[in-house]
Amino acid sequence: MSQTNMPREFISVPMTVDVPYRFAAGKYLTRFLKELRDNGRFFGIKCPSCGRVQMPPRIVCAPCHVRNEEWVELGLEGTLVGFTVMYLPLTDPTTGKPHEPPFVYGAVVLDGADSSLSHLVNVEPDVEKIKVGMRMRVVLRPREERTGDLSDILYFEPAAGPVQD
Amino acid sequence: MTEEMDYGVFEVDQHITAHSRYYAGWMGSHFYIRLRDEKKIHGVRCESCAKVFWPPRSTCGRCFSQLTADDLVEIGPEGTVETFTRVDYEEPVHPRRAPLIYAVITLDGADTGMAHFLGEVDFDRIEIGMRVRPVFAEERKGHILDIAYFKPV
Amino acid sequence: MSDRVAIVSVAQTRFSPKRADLNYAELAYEVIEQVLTETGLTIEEDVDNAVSCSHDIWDGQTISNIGITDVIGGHLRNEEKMAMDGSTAVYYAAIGILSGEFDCTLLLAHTKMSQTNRNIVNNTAFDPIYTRPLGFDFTSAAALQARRYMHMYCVTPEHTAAVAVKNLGNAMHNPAAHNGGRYTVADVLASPHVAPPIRRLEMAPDTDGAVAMIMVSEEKARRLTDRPVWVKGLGTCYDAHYLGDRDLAECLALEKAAARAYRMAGLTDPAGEIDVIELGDEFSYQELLWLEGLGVCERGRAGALLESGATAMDGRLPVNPSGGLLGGVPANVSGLNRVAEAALQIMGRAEGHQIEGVKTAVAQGHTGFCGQHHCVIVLTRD
Amino acid sequence: MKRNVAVIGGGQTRHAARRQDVNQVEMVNEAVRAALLDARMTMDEIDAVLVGNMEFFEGTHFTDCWLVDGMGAYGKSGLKITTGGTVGATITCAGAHHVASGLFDKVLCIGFEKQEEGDTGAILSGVAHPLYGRSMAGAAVGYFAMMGSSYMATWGAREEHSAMVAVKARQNARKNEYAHLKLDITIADALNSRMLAYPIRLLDMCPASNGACAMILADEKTARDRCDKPVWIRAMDTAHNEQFELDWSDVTTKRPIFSRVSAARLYKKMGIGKPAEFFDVFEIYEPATWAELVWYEDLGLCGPGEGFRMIEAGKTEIDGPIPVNPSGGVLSTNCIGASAMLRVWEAALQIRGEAGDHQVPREVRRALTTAYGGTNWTVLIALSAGLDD
Repeated sequence: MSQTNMPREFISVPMTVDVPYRFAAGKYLTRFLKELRDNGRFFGIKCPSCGRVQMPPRIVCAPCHVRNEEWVELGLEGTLVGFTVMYLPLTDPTTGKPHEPPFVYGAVVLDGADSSLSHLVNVEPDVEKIKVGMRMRVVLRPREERTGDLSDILYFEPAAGPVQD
Repeated sequence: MTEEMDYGVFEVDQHITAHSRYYAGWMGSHFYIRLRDEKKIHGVRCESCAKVFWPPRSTCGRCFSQLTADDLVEIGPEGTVETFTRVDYEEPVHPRRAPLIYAVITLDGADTGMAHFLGEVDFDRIEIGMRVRPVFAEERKGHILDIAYFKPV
Repeated sequence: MSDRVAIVSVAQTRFSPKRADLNYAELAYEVIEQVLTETGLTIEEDVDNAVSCSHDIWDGQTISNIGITDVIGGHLRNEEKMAMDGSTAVYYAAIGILSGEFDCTLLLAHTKMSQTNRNIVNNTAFDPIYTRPLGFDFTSAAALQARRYMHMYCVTPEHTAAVAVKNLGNAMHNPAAHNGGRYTVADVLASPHVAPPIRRLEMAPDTDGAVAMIMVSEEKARRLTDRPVWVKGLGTCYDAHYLGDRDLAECLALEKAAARAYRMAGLTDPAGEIDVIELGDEFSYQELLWLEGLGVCERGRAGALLESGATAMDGRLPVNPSGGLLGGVPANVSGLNRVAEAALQIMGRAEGHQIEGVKTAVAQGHTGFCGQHHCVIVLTRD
Repeated sequence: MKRNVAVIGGGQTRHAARRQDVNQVEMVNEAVRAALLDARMTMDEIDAVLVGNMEFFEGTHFTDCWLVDGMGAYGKSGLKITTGGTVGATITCAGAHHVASGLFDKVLCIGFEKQEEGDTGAILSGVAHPLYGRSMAGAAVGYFAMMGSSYMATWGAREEHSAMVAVKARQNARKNEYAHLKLDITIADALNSRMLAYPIRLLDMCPASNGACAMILADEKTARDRCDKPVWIRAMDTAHNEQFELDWSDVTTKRPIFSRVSAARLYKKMGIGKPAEFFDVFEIYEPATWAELVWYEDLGLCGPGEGFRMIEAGKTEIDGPIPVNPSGGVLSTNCIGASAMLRVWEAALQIRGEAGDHQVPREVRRALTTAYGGTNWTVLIALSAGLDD
């Protein structure tokens, strides 16, 4: 490209694309989110073929490609299976509010489930003090603050019990 | 299996909001600088197609020729209405309140049209072939709305 | 390896203005389960490819085929999303089978128009530098095309209104459609302008729904059914982007896409050889313009063809016996639905709106505003 | 495939964080012109144009319809597919299918991303399910951080090992004139870079790049007539993964993993027993350093838990026995929609012996490429210099 093609400045057009949605949770997530919001309970769904208890509940067990139908209530405690200490602010895109770093973000498998749930973990952000296999419990917001979203969970916190393998 | 219970429907309102910035490119920047600073409208001539295109572009879509800043030619400012419509509904993506009168206008000297607004005109008196000229915005910033609208000549 | 590709099963949800009870994966599974049950095929044993069709911005999810990976059988398998109209998904799935790489492809298109605002969504399809800031949407753009076309080819408001009368009437006989109704030309012309010359009854309504289809190689088709629907010809073509870049009364891309599809199918006299057409009438004028682009009449003669009754359910060349998009079919799903309806006509299973003796059917779909990309599919039976 | 398919030309832009001199149409056009020049072909000769990018990353719907002039697609057959980060490889497969079908002889494939124009943070958080996880949507970094901590805890690797990957990528990039991050860094630099999410540091992650890649695929007759060094597409395999169960971050998982399943299928199709010996070079899609080590293992280049020993021993350096990402990889250049196609194009350049300063210093006849995107999705493509290879 010859130099004469270059203009003396590059013009740009700023634009905010703002698209509104009204999402339907659907049959499976509606029950899950309403039980969480109204009763503080967690439910998984069991595959009739492989027996895997999936959370969140969903219509099909993907590896088996069969319809899930059996609801299973899960524990409010579970086991930490992975974690990180976040040093980046994590902004909740649905509210625009950031979680101030550093904080611990971890994946917990609730008792009775085969799936993990990733959320904040309320422990000191020190990798030496956190162990995969630690027992965790869910801490929920008070009923009146819950909306039917994973943000109804405030965080996980350590629970009594030996570290699991 | 657990008892079936009617949980009804659950709907949640959310937005996806993305802040973008689109670069006009080197050819488009020439166009916008001249529009902003000189109130002049340019198209680009493709020699091999013998056509003048608006908006100016650096590749001719028809023959794939590479075009340069030397191929820019001033077009208009007057032009001819090729088609038009009006919308009375409001949408957040509209730059101004309805009703909006849209038209495709082929500027004199160009072979392709510009989609833009018509203003200062009674909708019922607009017709295809009507001659129009641009009304430039007072404050121009290198944006398509540096042309406020076109009005009948 | 296969030289021919067949459609062996199709399923559609009952289309509806709003399905608040289901998310899009659940909506999709309704139809996926139907085509698998009907054919007895399984993901594990039979299906070796999946092509979906929807759009992130419609679904409200980035990489939105994540949301249907489970239900379409994409786990640890091949799945790709056609980011265009659903007709192009058929085109691409057929090419995959013709390549010898795949034997059995599950297709899906889904969209819940009710969950967002079509004008905001469609505004983002206009180039951001010259056109989008003006606030265009597909209705205002279509109105520019409608007026130009009507002006250049002497098409009257009565012609476009008669398209709506025909298709809304046909939709009454289609159990999947939700927008059918008995109207007169006067009723249509009395409905309010949305963007003149387009009136309220002349545009496709917001609709939620999904369509699934199974396409297979010739060998597999022979084992599955004695009434396969053959994909005999296919063609696509891109047109220019900007509204002013082309005379909106013309439809070069459709003419080229149709020529490609007809050449492959060996169709030399489309008007004489095609028994039924399902096309993308997002707006009533499009049925006339696209018919001309499909070459079943001369330019400017589609209005007269319609007036002659030829395109009616009992005419010599029925067009959109399903009621078309005016009858209520979601965006994006529209093209897969056109092909599905054309296939049902050939299978003899177009419940309530079957045309007798269909041997050759043509489906057309388009992407973008004013037909920026067209896809034409020719279907036949043995 | 019913017909053999070859890459007969390709090209890429110079990738960068800022490309304010071009719009998206012009940026894509640079890669298309480079590909045509490389193939000594004119746009008139192209039968179909296929394009992919991260859908809506730049906030534009039906991007293909806008880019039509730059792509040269006006009046031509074509389509746009999206499959997240894997899309550049998906488009390559789509091109191969087009040619193999017998309906098209010369197909132009394009992948691109102009990340600076869109809102990467907002659009990436949209990957999470809107009602399950979006409010908690961590950046991709959180996922790869868990992978890193799982890898270290399980196999005894240390942060130094990921730093070695970070250094290899950026040092290789310095030899690649088109790469974005050409950094003359040391292991100490990597270990001292800003912590993002333990153990992922700034230099463990890919950048946000602007750029495009284009390739021309052709049938055997055209390839032999028109191209001195056609590079043959020998096998392709795609594996997506379910929406919610993302086991790649847990190196101890017993469940089948997309990467291993896909590699096993591809090797079976080709009858390959020892991939590390069979292939002469690898171009893999590593969005984070730890993923490169896991790829070594999942591709069977070494045993489980031995990936970090490979980098420690320098086996995957440009001049090592198993060169991986001589181009600098995704850690050095990530224009997402182009990234997976760049793997294929870089592998093709290696086979042609035309990779320039980052050419592997030995004969390259066979190459394997990977892609990564979505919720653990991949596309593997095997390439060779001859049909007998």
